[in-house]
Amino acid sequence: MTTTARPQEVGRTTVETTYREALREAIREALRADDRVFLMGEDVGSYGGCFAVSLGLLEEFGPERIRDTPLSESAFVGAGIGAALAGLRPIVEIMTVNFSLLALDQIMNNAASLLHMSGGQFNVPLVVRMTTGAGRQLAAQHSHSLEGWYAHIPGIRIVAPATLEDARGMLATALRDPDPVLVFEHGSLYNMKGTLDAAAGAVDIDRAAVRRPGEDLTLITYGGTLGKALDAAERLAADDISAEVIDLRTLRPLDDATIIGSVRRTRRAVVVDEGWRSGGLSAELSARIMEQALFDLEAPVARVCSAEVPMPYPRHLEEAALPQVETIVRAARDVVG
Amino acid sequence: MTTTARPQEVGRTTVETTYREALREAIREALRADDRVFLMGEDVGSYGGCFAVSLGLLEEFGPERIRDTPLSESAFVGAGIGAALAGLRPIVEIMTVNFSLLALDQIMNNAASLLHMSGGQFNVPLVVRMTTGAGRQLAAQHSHSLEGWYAHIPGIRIVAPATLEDARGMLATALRDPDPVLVFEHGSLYNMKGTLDAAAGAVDIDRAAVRRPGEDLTLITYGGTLGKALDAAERLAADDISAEVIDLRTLRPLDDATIIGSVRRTRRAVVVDEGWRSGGLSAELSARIMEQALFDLEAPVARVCSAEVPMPYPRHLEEAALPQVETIVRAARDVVG
Amino acid sequence: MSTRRAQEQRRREHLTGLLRTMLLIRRFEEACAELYSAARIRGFVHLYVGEEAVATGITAALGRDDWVVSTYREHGHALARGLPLDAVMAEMFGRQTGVSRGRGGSMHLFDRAHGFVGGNAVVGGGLPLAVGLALADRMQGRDRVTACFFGDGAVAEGEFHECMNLAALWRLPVLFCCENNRYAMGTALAKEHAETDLALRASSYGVAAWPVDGMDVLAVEDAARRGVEDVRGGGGPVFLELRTYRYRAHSMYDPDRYRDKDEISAWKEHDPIDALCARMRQDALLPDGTRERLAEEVACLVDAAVEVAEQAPLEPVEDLTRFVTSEVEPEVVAG
Amino acid sequence: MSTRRAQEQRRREHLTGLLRTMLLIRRFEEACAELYSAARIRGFVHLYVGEEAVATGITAALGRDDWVVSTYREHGHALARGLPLDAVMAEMFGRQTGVSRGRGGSMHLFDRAHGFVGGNAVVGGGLPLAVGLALADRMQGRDRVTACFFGDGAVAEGEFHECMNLAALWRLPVLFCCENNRYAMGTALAKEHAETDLALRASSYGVAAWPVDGMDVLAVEDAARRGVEDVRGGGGPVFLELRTYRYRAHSMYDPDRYRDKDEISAWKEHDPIDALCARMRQDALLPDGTRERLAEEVACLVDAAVEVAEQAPLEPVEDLTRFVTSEVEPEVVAG
Ligand SMILES: Cc1ncc(C[n+]2csc(CCOP(=O)(O)OP(=O)(O)O)c2C)c(N)n1
Ligand SMILES: Cc1ncc(C[n+]2csc(CCOP(=O)(O)OP(=O)(O)O)c2C)c(N)n1
Ligand SMILES: [Mg+2]
Ligand SMILES: [Mg+2]
Repeated sequence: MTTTARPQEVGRTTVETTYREALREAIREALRADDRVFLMGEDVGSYGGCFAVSLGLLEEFGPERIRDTPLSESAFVGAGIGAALAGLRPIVEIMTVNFSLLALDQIMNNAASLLHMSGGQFNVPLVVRMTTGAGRQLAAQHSHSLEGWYAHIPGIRIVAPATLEDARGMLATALRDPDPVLVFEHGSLYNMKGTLDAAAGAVDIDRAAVRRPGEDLTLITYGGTLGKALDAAERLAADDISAEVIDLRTLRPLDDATIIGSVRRTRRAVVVDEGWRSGGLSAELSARIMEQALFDLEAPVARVCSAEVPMPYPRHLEEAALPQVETIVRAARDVVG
Repeated sequence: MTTTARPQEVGRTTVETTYREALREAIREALRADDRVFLMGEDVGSYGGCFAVSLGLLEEFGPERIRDTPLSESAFVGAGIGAALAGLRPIVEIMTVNFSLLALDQIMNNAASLLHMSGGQFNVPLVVRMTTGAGRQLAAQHSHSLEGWYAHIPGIRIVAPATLEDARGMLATALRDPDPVLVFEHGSLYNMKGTLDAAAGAVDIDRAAVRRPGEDLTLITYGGTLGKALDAAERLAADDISAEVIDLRTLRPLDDATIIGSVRRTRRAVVVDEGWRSGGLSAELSARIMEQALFDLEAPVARVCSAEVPMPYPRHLEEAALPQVETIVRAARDVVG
Repeated sequence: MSTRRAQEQRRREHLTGLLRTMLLIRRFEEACAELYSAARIRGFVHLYVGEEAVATGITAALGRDDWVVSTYREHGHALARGLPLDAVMAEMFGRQTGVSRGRGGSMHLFDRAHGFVGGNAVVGGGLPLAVGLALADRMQGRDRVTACFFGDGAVAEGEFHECMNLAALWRLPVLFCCENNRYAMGTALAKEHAETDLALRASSYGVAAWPVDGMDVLAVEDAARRGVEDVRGGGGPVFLELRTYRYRAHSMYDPDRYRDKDEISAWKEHDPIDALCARMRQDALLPDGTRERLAEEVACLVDAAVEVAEQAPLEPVEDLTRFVTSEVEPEVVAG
Repeated sequence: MSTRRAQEQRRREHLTGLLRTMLLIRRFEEACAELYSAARIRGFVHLYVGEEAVATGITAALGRDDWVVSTYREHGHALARGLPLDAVMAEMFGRQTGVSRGRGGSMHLFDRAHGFVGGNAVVGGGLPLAVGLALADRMQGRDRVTACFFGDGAVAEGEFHECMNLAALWRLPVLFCCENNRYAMGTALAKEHAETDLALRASSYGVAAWPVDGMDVLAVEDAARRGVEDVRGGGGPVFLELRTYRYRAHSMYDPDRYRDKDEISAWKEHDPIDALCARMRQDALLPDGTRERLAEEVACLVDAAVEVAEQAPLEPVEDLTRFVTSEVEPEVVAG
């Protein structure tokens, strides 16, 4: 279990903040601490970041280190790889995961492969941030949740901050990683408010976190659906169903120990993820649980994912397409039987 | 069970051919039958196709219908989409799956999404062919097996011919599909020799095929690893283990009926796929079997996949990275216990 | 004499039509801004206010069968192309009566009957479609033109390069309509491009290319007619750099911090609607009150469209996964 | 007088060095062809025979600390850059002693000690890396140059466009070395590009660009020196179109059906090695027998390299998944 899950100790000073501000503080801290670090992407500078994450950083760090790029995803992601090879610590922002497909060749064939192809000579200490997820009626081309799909690629680490602590702390750890790290920020979390330890800083990015302990089943999720899973657990508690909620935090590599350990205890699991169902991350989790805990299971591992459809614009259809508290509760009740 | 699995009936005339020639015949037949059909891609013309599949077609059909393109994967795949929208039936060849990443935005955000985004007005009758797979010492950037990964995308059909019948027959059916079909040809199969019904033609692309019936376990695979699975079944038969071998043929949508039906009978399954293990197609199959047949299983569904490494060049390392007859046999013995 | 009057009459009708189209677009966009602020429509909404002359002038030069490929800033293109106002507005509300059955929303307007192929929200993503549509027309011997709209920012994307080369190499009937409004979101032209003369850049592919005053609807229409004539005549693609400006923020989501207000007001001095009116008055083609009458007329239509849209039905939830694959049966091909 | 002799002496040594490098590359490539035909090396192997003057002339103008970004046709670049012959040959055999521990093979030669950043086998894929390397040098105030090799075919890829614009926009120290050998696999230049004057195309980004006789090593070296000087001096990127020709098929896999033999022999008339020898003889800088002596010398070295390589160890199978992630510990950064 990770430090980010620790209970607030009494007497500690905390600050009111948002997910967006926590991300910004993390970037600011990294820029101040290490002059090899710079932020590069479309509209990170004078616009302030398409979701205002980097607002104000241009004024503090100037256009060299808060570097606006033209619309050229493949070139500036690849340039981030090259700059990392040459000793810098780039943070490349791709506005949203939907556009990252244009840079996928650079991510898979260079960032993830250079170390191996070169026999260990060229590691790529690159961090790529992007917004992911649906839920804001942005329709088919702006609503993908592909982080679980990216987790198929060897040679990169995938993290998905779901809490203020992780929004604040994952970047520093990612920047210390000698290899590429992709950070997926869910678009519906930017305005999430809460309190954060005033001294909050780097967090581990190796372990999943148990966000709520429980006995009767394990809800496994991450990122944008953690809140829904916790709400579902609350609802289930009302019917005396005790659900443990695991926040994966890092989608590659997966923390089998925490996941399997929990399911061995609860003997039931529901995986919740906002990606399309077939071939999504939930399938991998289901397969691992089958391989490592089949005979502990009282019921099949259930998957609550998005409908396999390019996301429609209207709210009622989008809500029907996405995992919801109700659908999680229903799936949990079914596996508990 | 599909027609391609039918036993050779006596008295039927057959021809000696190869996987490559069967693919070529299918393209030739389509070009002759329907003048809306054309082939477009890098070096499909004067070079004869990078793996000689289209050799000779330029001479027969001319440069308009056997259309060489510049190195512009995104543009010519997107142009295929546009041509399909305007009433043609393009066959777009991407030399190999490794380069298809450059066209992924067009595939996911246009080919797979236009029908839905337009409320049903614009379907995309496009066929995209590409070579996939490892095994020829082509190293990290030329050895991907991403067909299972592509199967995550709603709105496209994924097929993988593993036999001469399917190499000969899948294209015609794909061309009749009103929606995009991606055809993955495994690079190690092009020289596969065999006999083919002289009258061989269109085959169904909805159902998986049982390539070898058996009782004790089900080996589920497709494409380049079908041969290895059949060899493994042969080896297992020697120890009185009767393995049923299923060729998925179509990776999206999956034919659950055939897969689950078999596993319900055999109560044991090993999924073999050349993609990276985590988040690959095997995980989806494992998850579906868990969901639909958990209580019929005598053992966890096993996965035999590629090692999670950018493919190394040396033969001994590549062989160690890929599924092999031995590893399939070992996995099968383990699940049979 | 009477022929001269007839001509004048035709000219008046034509210019009045252009004016009405621009007024309709502007009113539609203003309504969208209000509706968005009132949270009655959602998603990303990109307005076209200030750029009306471009869509209006280009589409005026197109024929019924021609194709139009557009972007996420396409309300103006759609209305100028003649897509039914009620169906376009219904799309903003995500209603079944919308041009895309409400599944697309503001960024994904489609209409096969008008050859309107979207509504593409990945910058540059529409260009390959345009090349393919044109390729099909060329291969099938149709003399259609494909008009493809995209912005100055799209010119930096690799797809622009690949598509310019392909269209020029194969001499395809594409009219590339680059809406240079000087910004890609918050990024000014000079921070997007090493060479900011976009017509010059386009001509390096061996494509006829020239800049056009995108605030003057008559200049746009004239350039478009010449371009369409070349393209349809088999002369290969033509690239028009339409110099224009968006008065409003990039999207309803954009706080617009990156430009100073003087720049915006300076451009408003060249408002395309005012400019056309001035021109028409000069030529005595705009009787007093006409502009006001037309403005009122389109305002009523837009208000009515809003009302109809809000009453219109939604797609049933059970139909969520419709249109992922086609409902028609696979066709049976001879042979 | 004696200074003149000293100069002449230096010149002789320099030209002899260039000649030796070209002979080494050619011999290495011929050996690879034999080894591939004998199935002693595998994978895709792309030979450089005929293009030796390009790698030799460009690298002659680079400094020790400069970066080189290359393609899958990079044996010549690697050898000219000074990567150890034995280690390059061992890579062909997939041995642990290879420059990339044998994991890369022919298409993926890497050597950090020589600033040789691969060995990129996705056409155009190396260009963004070059832009990034140059960006890092610029931001860190180093006066390094990044030489980036790519072919005429790569110019059609979107990444070329994005990278030319980015490098020009940010005035980055990149020397773009376009090896125009007139074919992309089997596709002739005129079928790849609407505008076949590639230097002209490059200049449309506001980049200094000119064509160079890629069969004349002295012309290449001279152009490279001028280019490197501009680039290092902060003048922004330079693009050299190096007009050359490959004598052999695209890869050992290619039956070479798409060009006629006369074209090949016509180009062989301008063989870069013969041309340099003629020039040296003319200037009395090539004593009789020198070429033969050098040819024999490099042949012995290549044969020796083959022998060593075949004896060299393979990576242990247990190490299959090494180098997927780094073995070093995450660094601890102050603060
Ligand atoms: C590939 C891609 N990258 C980024 C975005 C986000 N985005 C949407 S519009 C836009 C600016 C486009 O500018 P321009 O092409 O000039 O068109 P304009 O909005 O000015 O009409 C950006 C960056 C996107 N939709 N697609
Ligand atoms: C993106 C991509 N598409 C296709 C290929 C297959 N391919 C390898 S080399 C080549 C031709 C490249 O031609 P050019 O850039 O002129 O370099 P040359 O081989 O002539 O040196 C092609 C099509 C590839 N490796 N990468
Ligand atoms: Mg713009
Ligand atoms: Mg070439």
